[in-house]
Parts: sequence; C-alpha cells; structure tokens
Amino acid sequence: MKFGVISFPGSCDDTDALSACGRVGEAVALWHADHDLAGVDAVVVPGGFSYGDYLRAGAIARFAPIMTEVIEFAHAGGYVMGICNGFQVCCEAGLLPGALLSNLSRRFVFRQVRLRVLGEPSPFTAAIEPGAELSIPVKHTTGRYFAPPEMLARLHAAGQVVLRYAPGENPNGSLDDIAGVVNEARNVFGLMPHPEHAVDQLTGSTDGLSLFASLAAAAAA
Amino acid sequence: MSAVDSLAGVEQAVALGLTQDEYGLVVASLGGREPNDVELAMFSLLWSEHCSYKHSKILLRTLPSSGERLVLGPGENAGAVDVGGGLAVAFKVESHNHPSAVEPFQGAATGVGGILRDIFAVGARPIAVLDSLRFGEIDSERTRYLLEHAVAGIGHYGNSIGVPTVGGEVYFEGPYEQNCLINAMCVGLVETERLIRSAASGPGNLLVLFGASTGRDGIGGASVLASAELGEGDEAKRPSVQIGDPFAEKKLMECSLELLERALLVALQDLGAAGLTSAAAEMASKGSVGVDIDVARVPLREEGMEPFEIMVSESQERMLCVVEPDRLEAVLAVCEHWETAASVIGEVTASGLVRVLDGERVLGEMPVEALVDACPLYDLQPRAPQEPLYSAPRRVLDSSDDVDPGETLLALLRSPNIADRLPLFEQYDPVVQSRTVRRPGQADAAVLALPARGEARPGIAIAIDGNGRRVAADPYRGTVEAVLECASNLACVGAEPLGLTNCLNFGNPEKPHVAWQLCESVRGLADACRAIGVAVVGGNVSLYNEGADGPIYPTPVIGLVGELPDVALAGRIGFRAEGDRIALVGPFAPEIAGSELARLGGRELPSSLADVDIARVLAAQRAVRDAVRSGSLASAHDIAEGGLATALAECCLAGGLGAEVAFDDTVKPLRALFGEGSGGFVVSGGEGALRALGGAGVAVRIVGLVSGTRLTIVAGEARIELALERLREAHGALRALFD
Amino acid sequence: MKARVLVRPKAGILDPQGAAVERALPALGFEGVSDVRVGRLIELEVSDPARLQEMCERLLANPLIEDYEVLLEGAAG
Amino acid sequence: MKARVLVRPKAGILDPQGAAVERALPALGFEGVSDVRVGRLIELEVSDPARLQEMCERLLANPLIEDYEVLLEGAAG
Ligand SMILES: Nc1ncnc2c1ncn2[C@@H]1O[C@H](COP(=O)(O)OP(=O)(O)O)[C@@H](O)[C@H]1O
Ligand SMILES: [Mg+2]
Repeated sequence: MKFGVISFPGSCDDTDALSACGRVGEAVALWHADHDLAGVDAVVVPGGFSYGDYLRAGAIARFAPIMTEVIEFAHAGGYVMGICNGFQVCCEAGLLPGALLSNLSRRFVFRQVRLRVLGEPSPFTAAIEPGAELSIPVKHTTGRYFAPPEMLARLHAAGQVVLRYAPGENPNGSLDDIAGVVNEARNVFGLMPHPEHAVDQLTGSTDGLSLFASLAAAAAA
Repeated sequence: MSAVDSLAGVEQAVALGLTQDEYGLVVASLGGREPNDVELAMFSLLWSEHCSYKHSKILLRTLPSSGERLVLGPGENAGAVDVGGGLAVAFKVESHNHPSAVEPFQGAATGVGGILRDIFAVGARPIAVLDSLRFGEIDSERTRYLLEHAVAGIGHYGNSIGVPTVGGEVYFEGPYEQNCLINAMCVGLVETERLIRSAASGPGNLLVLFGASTGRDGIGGASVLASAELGEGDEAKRPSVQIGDPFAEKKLMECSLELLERALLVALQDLGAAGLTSAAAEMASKGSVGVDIDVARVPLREEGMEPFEIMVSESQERMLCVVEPDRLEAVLAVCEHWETAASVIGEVTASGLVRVLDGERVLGEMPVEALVDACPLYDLQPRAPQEPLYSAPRRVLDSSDDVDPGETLLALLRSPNIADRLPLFEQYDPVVQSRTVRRPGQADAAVLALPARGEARPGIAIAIDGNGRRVAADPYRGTVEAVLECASNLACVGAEPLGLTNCLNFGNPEKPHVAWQLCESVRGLADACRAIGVAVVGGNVSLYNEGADGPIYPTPVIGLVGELPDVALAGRIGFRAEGDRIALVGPFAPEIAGSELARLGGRELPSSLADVDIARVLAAQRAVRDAVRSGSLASAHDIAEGGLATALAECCLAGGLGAEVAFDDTVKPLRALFGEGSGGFVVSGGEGALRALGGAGVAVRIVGLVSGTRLTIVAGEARIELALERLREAHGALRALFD
Repeated sequence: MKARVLVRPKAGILDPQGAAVERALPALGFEGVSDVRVGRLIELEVSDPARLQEMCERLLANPLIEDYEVLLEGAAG
Repeated sequence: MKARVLVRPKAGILDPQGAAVERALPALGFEGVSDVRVGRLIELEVSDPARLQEMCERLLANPLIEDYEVLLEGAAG
C-alpha cells in the first residue's frame, strides 16, 4: 500500500507525514508542480503554510497543478487525508464541506489536545474503537471549523463528523467542537490535529498512528 | 591638499556615524582620496559598531575559541560542534533589539529570519529556534504591547518556516522599559563534511544573488540604528521597517540546502546588516580576493533606487553565493525549482578590491582590506562605579520576615519572571520536524533526537539563559552563574556541554561603567567556559542599549548546546510517582540579595554576589547528569529564580503531584526557601538512587517525599501548606495578558 | 485599470478580530463605536475588469464565509 | 454613521501577500494583473466620524508601515 504526501512551497509537516506514513506503508513525496500521483493508493495533503498562508490559508495551494490530479483521484473514490493546512486546502478545493476560520483567540496555538473518535464509520478511523480518546497536538492560527447551519445539520445527520475535541479541549472555537470531517462519499478526510506528530512515544504520543493504520488498511483492501 | 580638509566629506561622514578620525583613516586607506557617496555609505556601515565590533573585538579575543569538539569556530556565520556519527550542530544567538523597539512584530520576525540564514549559510538545516526576551515591568502598557507583538512575530516566522521553537526565556525588569531585548538563537544540523564556509575564491567565479528582490528596506537601518542610543526624538530615526517574509525564506532555505547537497557552490553567505556591502566584502576578505558587483544586475523591488541604496539595502531573505561558471546553469535550475529568483551580479577577481559597477561605469573602488580590516579597534576604558548604577526596583511586595511564607511563595509564582510561560510558548510550534523529545515546560532544557545510530538514540540538549539583574549586581559572578545555570539545565536532562554561543547586550561602551560591566562579564564568561570545558563557537554583540534613564541591565545571553547518549532517558522537571523521595543536591548556598524576592520587595541590588564554588557546582552537575543518564531519577530540576520553594512548586505543578518537605534545622527560613544561588538541584526518585548521588563531595540531603495534592514545606519556624490548585492559579498569572 | 476588492466576513460569522478592535477602542478613549468587522482589502491593476468577479469567486474571496465588493477607480464607493 | 477604513502596506514596503497573489493569478488563467497589494478592510459604525483619523493612527493601522484611507458612507470612494 502506497501513500503519497504532497509538498507545496511552504509545506512544513510534509517530511513528518512521510515518515508517519512510512510506519504503516510505503510513502512517496509528490511535488506540487507535477501532474502525477505516482500510482499511490492514498494521498496526504500535509500541514504547514503553503504559499505562506497568504490571502487565505489554502486558497492558493488548491490551484497547484497536482491538485487537479488530487481532485480527480478523490472523485474517483481515492482516499485523501488533509491535515491542518491540508484540511484548509481540501475545503478550498471543494473536496470537503465547510471552511476554517481564524481561531477565536486570533493567535497561533500549539496544544496537545484530547480528541474523541465518533462512532460514525469511516475508513480513516475504522481501526479505532468508537468513543476512544486520542492525545494529538494541534498547531494552527486558522482552525475554527465553520459550516452554515443547514450544512452543519446535514453533516451531523450523515455522520460526517468523525472527530471532535473532547469536552473543554476545543482550542479554536470550532463549531460543535469539530476537529475532523469526511466528505459525503467518506473517502476524503480533513482534520486540524496533527496525527503525524503523534506516532512515537519518544516525541509525545502514538495515538495518531491508528489513523494512518486505518487508512492503510482501507486503501489496501 | 589633503582630502580630509573637505568639510562636506567630514560632515557627511559624521552624519553617517563615523568619527572625524575614522574619516581620516578612510581617506588614508583610499590612498589619500576622499570617498564618493557610494564608498562612504559602504565604509560607514562596515565601520559601524554593528559590523566592525570595534568596541568589543579585543575583548572577544579573550574568549576560549578552541575545543576538542569544535569543527567551526567564531568568524563564520555560525560556529559548529561535532556530535558524532559524522554530524555537526551549528548554532548562534543574535540580537534584533533596536528594530524590535521600533516595530516589535516585524523586528522579532526578521530577527528569527536573520539567525536562520546564518545557520543555513554554513550548510546546516535549522532544527530549532530559541528566544530570549527582556521587557520593562509587566504593568507598563508599552511592555504589554512589545511582548504581545514580539512573541507573535517570533511565532509567525518560526512556525511558518517549519522550524520548531523549542525554548526560550523572558524577564521583565524596569531597566529594559525603553530598550527591550529580542535575541534569537538557531541550531542547525549538518553532515560535518558538508559544512561550507563563506570565503570567496577563484577569480572568474560568479557571484550569484538569490532570494528576494532588493528594496529600500532598512537603508541606514540595523547598522546605523544599532550604533546609536534610542531616546527622545526616536521618531526621526525610524528607518523604513523591514518586513519579514517567512514563505520566501522557506523557499530560500530549501534552495540553499539543495544547492549545497548537490555541491554546486564554492561559498555561501547570508545578507544581513549592511546587505550586499557586508556580504561581498566579508566573502572577499575571507578568501583574500576581490569582487566586482554590478548594481545594474541586482533585481530591484522599487524604481529609482540609487547605487548606494542597492549596496546597503537590508532587504530580507537574500543570499549571495560564489559559483563556478560551468555550474551556473545547474544553480539557476535549482533556484527555479524553489521559485527563488537568482541573478549573476558580479564576479570574483584577483584585484583585492571591492568594485561597484553600474554596467561599464565604475562607481566605487575600495581595497577589501580597507573596508574589513582597517576600521580601528578601540580599547575600552573601564571604571568600576562608585555609586549604584541602577535604582532599586519598584517595591510590589512586603518581603519582611513576618509575612506568611505561603503568601510569599504565591507572590513569587505569580511574578512575571517566574510565572508559567505557557501563554507565550504555546504560540510557537515546538514539534515540527519530529525531533523534539522535551518541549518547553517539560524539562529544564530542550531535547532533540539525532538520527538513531543502531540501537542508540543520541540527542542534543539546548538551554538559553542570562539573568541581567544578577549580572548588574556583579558582572563577573553574574555571568559565571549564567553559564553554570545553562550547564545545570543540561545536567537535568542528562546532557553534557559541547559548545557555547552568546549575545552580549550592553549599554554604551564608551561610558566607563558600561565598559567595566562588559569587561567583567566577558572575563566571567571566559572563565566559566574554561571551567565547563567548552569553546565559544560564536555569538553577537549588541551595544548602546540605553534609554533616557540609563543603560539596560548588562545582559549576556548564553546559549549552551550539549549531548546525551539516549534521549529516551532525558530528564523531566515534574515529580513522577507518589512515594518517591525528594532530595536537595549540590552546594546550594542561597542568598536573598539579588534574588527575585528581593526585587519584589523593592530592595537595591547588592554590590556583589557571593562567590561560587565552581568545582563543587560542576561535581553536582556531573552527579545529576550521570544519574539522569542511568535512568535512576524520576525527575530533576535546578534551583533558580525564586529559590528552593519555587523549584519544589514547579516540580509539583509539572508533575501534577504534591510533596511533603521539611528542613528542621533551618535558622533563616526566608533565605532557605527563597534565596538564590548556583549549584542546587531538586531531584526525586527511590531512596537508594538519591543516596547514590552523594559520591565525590556532592552534598545530598533527602528532604521529603512526593505525595498527595498539596505542597507542604516546613523550614524551621516557617510552614507552607498550599493546594496544587492555588499554586497553579498563581503560576498561571501571565495568561491574563493574552486574553 | 485600478481596482479594489473589499472582502468581509459574512453576516452571522463570528469575527474575533472585529470584536478585539471593538473591545480595544474604549480603552483608548474612543466611545460610540460598534459593529466592527475586519476583512481584507485587495488592490490591483487589471487590464480586463470584466474578469474581476470571477477572480473574486475563485481566489480572492471564499463565498462560503465571505462577501466581496469590487470598486473600480473613479466609480462611487 | 457607517465608515470603512482601508489599510494597505505603504508604498515601498514589502508586501509578501500581494506578491504571492500576483504570482498565483496567471496560473489560474488571469493574465494582465499587476501591482497587487493586500491590506485590511475595517468596517465600523461610529458616532463621531471626526475621530476616525485618530483611531486609525492609534489602533486600526500601523502608521510605520501602513497607509490608510477612510471612506464614509455616502461619500465617494
Ligand atoms: N559575543 C561573541 N562571542 C563570540 N563570537 C562572537 C561574538 N559576537 C560576534 N562573534 C562572532 O563574530 C563574527 C561576526 O559576527 P556578526 O557580524 O554578527 O556575523 P553575521 O554578520 O554573520 O551575523 C561571527 O563569527 C560571530 O560568531
Ligand atoms: Mg551572517
């Protein structure tokens, strides 16, 4: 099973994501300017500050040449996971519903947060007990999840909210403590927390591994 | 007629910061010819304090600059030490004080940008940033403004470029009110054989400028500004502020590292203060060659820039490299890949001259030596002050003996110099690059993992420190203490010092008392480095840090890098397990004079600090380090600001566990609880492990045990009993600043 | 032609920046200020102003969360 | 009264955002765009518009690096 991790100019957590993916599968780097997904089974759009987060986080990156392929890949049912800046890019690209707004604090926040995995089925959380709590860091300035009321209601009804900040842990003012959502077809997943920074006890926690492992299993199936 | 007679020339030179005598030397070094505008601008910047180190160079030569593990010493953009496995760690700390006083967000951001470039200029990938900040009293509106924006600026740059900010320190003291300090340190990792120097060589080789285009940023900025005091009329000196672009720097960094990875460069140099002028002259000087620069080939951001502006512009995010002509195409291709503009702007010559051209026209022609080496160096005229230099801090607390010691402890925990820094450092990303084993708040030093070597998981530890108030009280001992404190911080995570960097932030060195502070401090620094067995690999000097009320506290900021064999065993501050014993280790001889408590109580600075028994402090550090490395301790924390009681409270809070501690024989409880001095550690673990620390002359005293959810300390007559919740609330005092 | 694009958070969307400005003003002695919203200003030279709307929809604003308005030089604000 | 404050980077001051947008547009098929500057838009209700300039100087803009312009409702833009 092969992951591809995109690097945009300004991506920062791309190498971290590559090595996290490498723990559960094969992982290759993909370059923003290419029109080639190198035959991967799952795409990770990583964290960082693509194009400096200028104008609006993710707004410029979503037009990168490789995104044409990613969008096509996703429409064909391919698995895509957008982490932090990658989540923002996926929202801007229309692959995921909603948008990410400036944190209520208006500041960058790094914090190890507790997350709840909801019972809604998804290939990204399949290996995790529903209701389980994960300890994973967040680090962002623009992480407040927003969707207009009707859209939000639809997301809840369709079980598209798969990850929430545990009570009292919401670091940014996200609506309904939403930390991660999937698209309607459930093959694209976006989350603000950084599971790639929770794959080794030495650097803090291994709770993020299960997300990569779930995805690897789904993509291999 | 001697050109020096030209009044206009002298006047202009003086306006640009040169003295009349220096101007005479410039003329002499040009063979009696007066410099034209372009040349004068270049001389005035290179001969400024900031670039020439004319008041500090002689002193800096007294610092130990060789060591077993040193692989790149002072003189390069950053120094480096060997960390085994064919790897070296390059590091340096630098100030950006004056630009930050003008515009704190951009000043701090570009300060980080500048120090990052120094690190990748030697070929190392930046793997960590640390910051060292000094502001006035916390209740000043200006302090809050500076704090908020400086912290945001540091985060903005470091976070966006993907380099973790893993540590730092901040103090709030009156003497910094009008002259804040913003120092940033960067640490980089490089294969030793890939370290690159900045010496230009090979006449006929090309000079390639890459990165951002050149605008009027900081014309007469850093260099001139940093050589003059800020005060009233501050406004007029404001230069065009430099704006940091971390996105451009990220691409520049990846581009530079790939160029080096592919061995495409002869030499590499960042553009910092004095821009192209300094970069080109330094590269030529180090390689004993000449350079021609054609200003017409420099890509500009603004129209109508004059040649001198192009030569001294401090536009950020630019690098200069020397390239063999047949590698040019490959170099440009790498730059293109990273969306980084690159232009050939000149070439290396055998002339020994820096020549500035505009196409065919020669605009300036100066011997490299004149620019770089002919600037006079000044001996300082130190004189120890007879009167106290600093007024007593404002009293905010009754620190007399009859105050409840519990209340005193809470006041200390609440003090901005001790309170939890979380509200600041949570604005920084400490984990990107996946090396960070100990984040801020977890341990006394940051710990980063190096690539595994077989089963071994070696790492490095980094600490940054410099308590200006104690240096003000006693420049020699205060500086020794600062170095020892960094070494103690490393010991607590199990690391041994490898190399040291420093930034000397002082007032006007032409004043005898400031000169005395500087001399004494550097003497302390040199002695302490020899004692802990490390070289000074490089650093920075920032002088003329004064406001209307006088100089800042003399503030040598010390950055220390060490190694540890196994990061999995890196120490932590926090108590770990109920029932563990707590011991006080080391030759801890606390004094109230010069302490944080004395500051809160509004007491004058003492006229000296107690002598430190360095050998015994080192023995204690060794004992703690070895025990941490063996995994026998549950926690280790050095005693610093706020003394023993504060250290115990910090261990409780970091571990979420209470403690019961007693010192029955204490006669002077206030001093025992809150006094400060070097060499004390609070450690916890099993009784056997703690007793085992007591070898080779190291004092170990078991004083209590980890237990419950309250901190209880009995010291002679005095008794503290506080719930963790109350400690936590007090310790969280800085949170209110960021709501 | 010179154009200005004004982008603001949609009504109903919480605007912490606007709120922060609103909170800060009274402390500086400015009373009587309300409904503060902070958005983005983009100024640009365009050869074909007819394409501005498309530029806004696709790049300069995110229609889910932002409203925009285009001002052409010389036109009324 | 409703007011708008347009804040933009001063001429000559580096504008990384504007540069990034300008670079991105051609790739999206928008040619002929230049001189892009990205700034801030602040909209507010003020009871005393005479004080707006002072507000800009002290809080809404950073006069060191930014220019501002005040547009009052109904006035020409
Ligand atoms: N306090 C100091 N201790 C040791 N070396 C220093 C100190 N200050 C400056 N240096 C060394 O002097 C050289 C010139 O410093 P600087 O002009 O700041 O370099 P750069 O222009 O690369 O930032 C560097 O090699 C630096 O490490
Ligand atoms: Mg340098």
